[in-house]
Amino acid sequence: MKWFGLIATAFTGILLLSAVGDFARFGDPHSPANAGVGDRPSVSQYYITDTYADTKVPNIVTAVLADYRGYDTMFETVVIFAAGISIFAILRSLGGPVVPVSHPQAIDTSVDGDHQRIIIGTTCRLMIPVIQLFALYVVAHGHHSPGGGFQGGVILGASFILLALAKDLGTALGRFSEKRYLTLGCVGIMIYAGFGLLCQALERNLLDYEILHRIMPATDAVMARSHSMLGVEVGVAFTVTAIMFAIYSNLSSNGRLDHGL
Amino acid sequence: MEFLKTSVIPHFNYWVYVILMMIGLHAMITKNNLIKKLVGMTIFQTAIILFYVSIGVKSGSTIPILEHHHDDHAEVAAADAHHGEPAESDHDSDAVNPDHFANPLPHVLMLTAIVVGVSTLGVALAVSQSIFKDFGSLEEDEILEKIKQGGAAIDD
Amino acid sequence: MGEYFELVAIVAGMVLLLLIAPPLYRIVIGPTAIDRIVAVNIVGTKTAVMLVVIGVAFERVDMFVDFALAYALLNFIGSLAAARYLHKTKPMGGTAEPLDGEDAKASMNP
Amino acid sequence: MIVPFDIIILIFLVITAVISLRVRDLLSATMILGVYSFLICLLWAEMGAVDVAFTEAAVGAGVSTVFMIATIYHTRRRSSD
Amino acid sequence: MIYDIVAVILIAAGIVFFLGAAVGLIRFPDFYTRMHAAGKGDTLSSLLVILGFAIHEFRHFDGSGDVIVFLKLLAICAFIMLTSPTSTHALMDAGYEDGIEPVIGEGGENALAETRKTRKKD
Repeated sequence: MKWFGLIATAFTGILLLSAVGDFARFGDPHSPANAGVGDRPSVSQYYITDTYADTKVPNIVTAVLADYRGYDTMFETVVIFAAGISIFAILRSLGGPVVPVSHPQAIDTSVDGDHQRIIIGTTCRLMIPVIQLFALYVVAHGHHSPGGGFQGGVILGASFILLALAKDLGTALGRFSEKRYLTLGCVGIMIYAGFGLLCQALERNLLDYEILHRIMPATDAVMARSHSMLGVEVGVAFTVTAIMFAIYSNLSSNGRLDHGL
Repeated sequence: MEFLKTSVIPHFNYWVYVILMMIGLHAMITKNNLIKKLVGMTIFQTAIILFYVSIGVKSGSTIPILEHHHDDHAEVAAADAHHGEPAESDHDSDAVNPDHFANPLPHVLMLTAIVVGVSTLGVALAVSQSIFKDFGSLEEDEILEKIKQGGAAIDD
Repeated sequence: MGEYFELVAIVAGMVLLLLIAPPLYRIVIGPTAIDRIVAVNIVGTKTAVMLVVIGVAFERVDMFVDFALAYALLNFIGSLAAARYLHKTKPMGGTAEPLDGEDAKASMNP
Repeated sequence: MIVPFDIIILIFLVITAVISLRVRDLLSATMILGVYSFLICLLWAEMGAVDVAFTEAAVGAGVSTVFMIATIYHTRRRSSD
Repeated sequence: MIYDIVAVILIAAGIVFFLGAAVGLIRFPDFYTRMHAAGKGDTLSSLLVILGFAIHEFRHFDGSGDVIVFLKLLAICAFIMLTSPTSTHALMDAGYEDGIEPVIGEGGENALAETRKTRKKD
């Protein structure tokens, strides 16, 4: 197996390296991927030059992610949701002994001294609200600075993971229980798909946000796209938050949701 | 030396991507431990992302976020103008030069790939926990041996 | 003045990046897992600093400061999780094997 | 793109990738993968991909290390190779 | 101009402290002393470097949009000051619980072993 692995790796590497020589120079602004072939410009040039006029969103990545390639992003979100669901199918043991999650017996008091709990608990009590506030800022400010639904969702999920690490899993599940996070994950997908279907209900294509200015007060077609992107990002953030915490809570307790890490 | 100058130096990012990919692939094939295989998979995945992001790099470009909201504040322009020439022409909404901004398309494709990657990593880790529950080991050869001895562990 | 400070940022960034090499050396030679975790913690803090430096070099600090803030907020989750792990398992003297294990020495050197 | 940063980070990246696969202690391997994630976040920041770097920062610092440590806690810390 | 000079001095001081932390991380003999060097030097040097860049941002502090950047850099300082000692504490505690022995010179007294023995009795 060792020799086979070495040979396969070397073969793949040589194949790829021989292709590397044909690439454009690293950092070339006029390579085919950046500038297109011949007189036909690449689509990324259109994104750079026309995004602001189309959507009034300075962050091109957010605009492409949530508007031009919204269909792609919708199903990426569905993939994340499916990953969370398959964690349940693989690991969650429903037939075992039922341990009440917020019962005081479930708290692990084996090795930790009180000093550990006091210092880390105090720091986390100070930090967790700040982290959650920052996550909401990242979701909402994704139009003007790096950020958006995926990043904000991961940070929001990490704040619940931090709560579970600082106290124990029961405390975190008391605030964000299994029922709640599964509901939140579904709601996120539904928000995203709802924006798409709303456009269809107004006789446009799926996820063609321009038409939504008819039902949004005080917007024109351009600002409707901008606001719809914000709504879509909120949906993504819901799903990602829920699934990150779902994966952590199942992995850290081996599917029993009693003693965390 | 000529080879170095024509082939390696202009493409050094691509060379490192191939090296990282080989490291990851080698780990995925030859490592015995399942967690080590997952570490290799993560390295492989970042190598792919490195390839994509390297394609979108333009030398002398800035990040793909336009500076339009600065135009609202005339004070900023005045504060910036006293050092260097007033290079405000590319900030104008009519004449955005595409060469001044990095290619946003690979960033978009790879941004979702990272989050999807971490959720699939979670699924893979769940599978390895489940395997450990059934077989009591994460080493590939021990698991294969236990399967050969009789598939009692698989049935229940 | 702006260009001159950009140069300062690039030089400071180079020095900071090269000074990541000593923690990396500690990561490579170990000897125990927790030594490596300490070095990881240092590299994490320095990453937040380096992001600010890169932002100054690009002259777009307002964009880069956000995820330096994210690093400052989230950096200790990893080391906290490792500390919880070491609390909850039985003492092993820093290695993956019990100290009287036969190849405890072998696990120290990769 | 800042070329000197690029070269230094790429060298460190290859070193950490090799070391994380060489150590036999899986806890160490996971933490070294954390360093790998930090370095690759820096790499993307200096290549101008700020959104990708932000995602990697949130994922690498907050989530993926914790997932792997949780798995090691429920399985075994020692690896045979 | 004066802001830039102050900023450069702060950044250089931060790099010097980080150099000290790096040397300590390599040269010290056991985990506890390495942690001692690393925890303190790392936190201080990060604070100084970020403070230097914050003061550089301070130069156009005339009510424009850069106030928020200055405040965010100060927030990074505050959070590093909060989280870095906490993680240092957690790791030090974990190392103690994990049973790592300090390196003691000849004729020295291993106080840690004594406390461990009395703890075990309790």
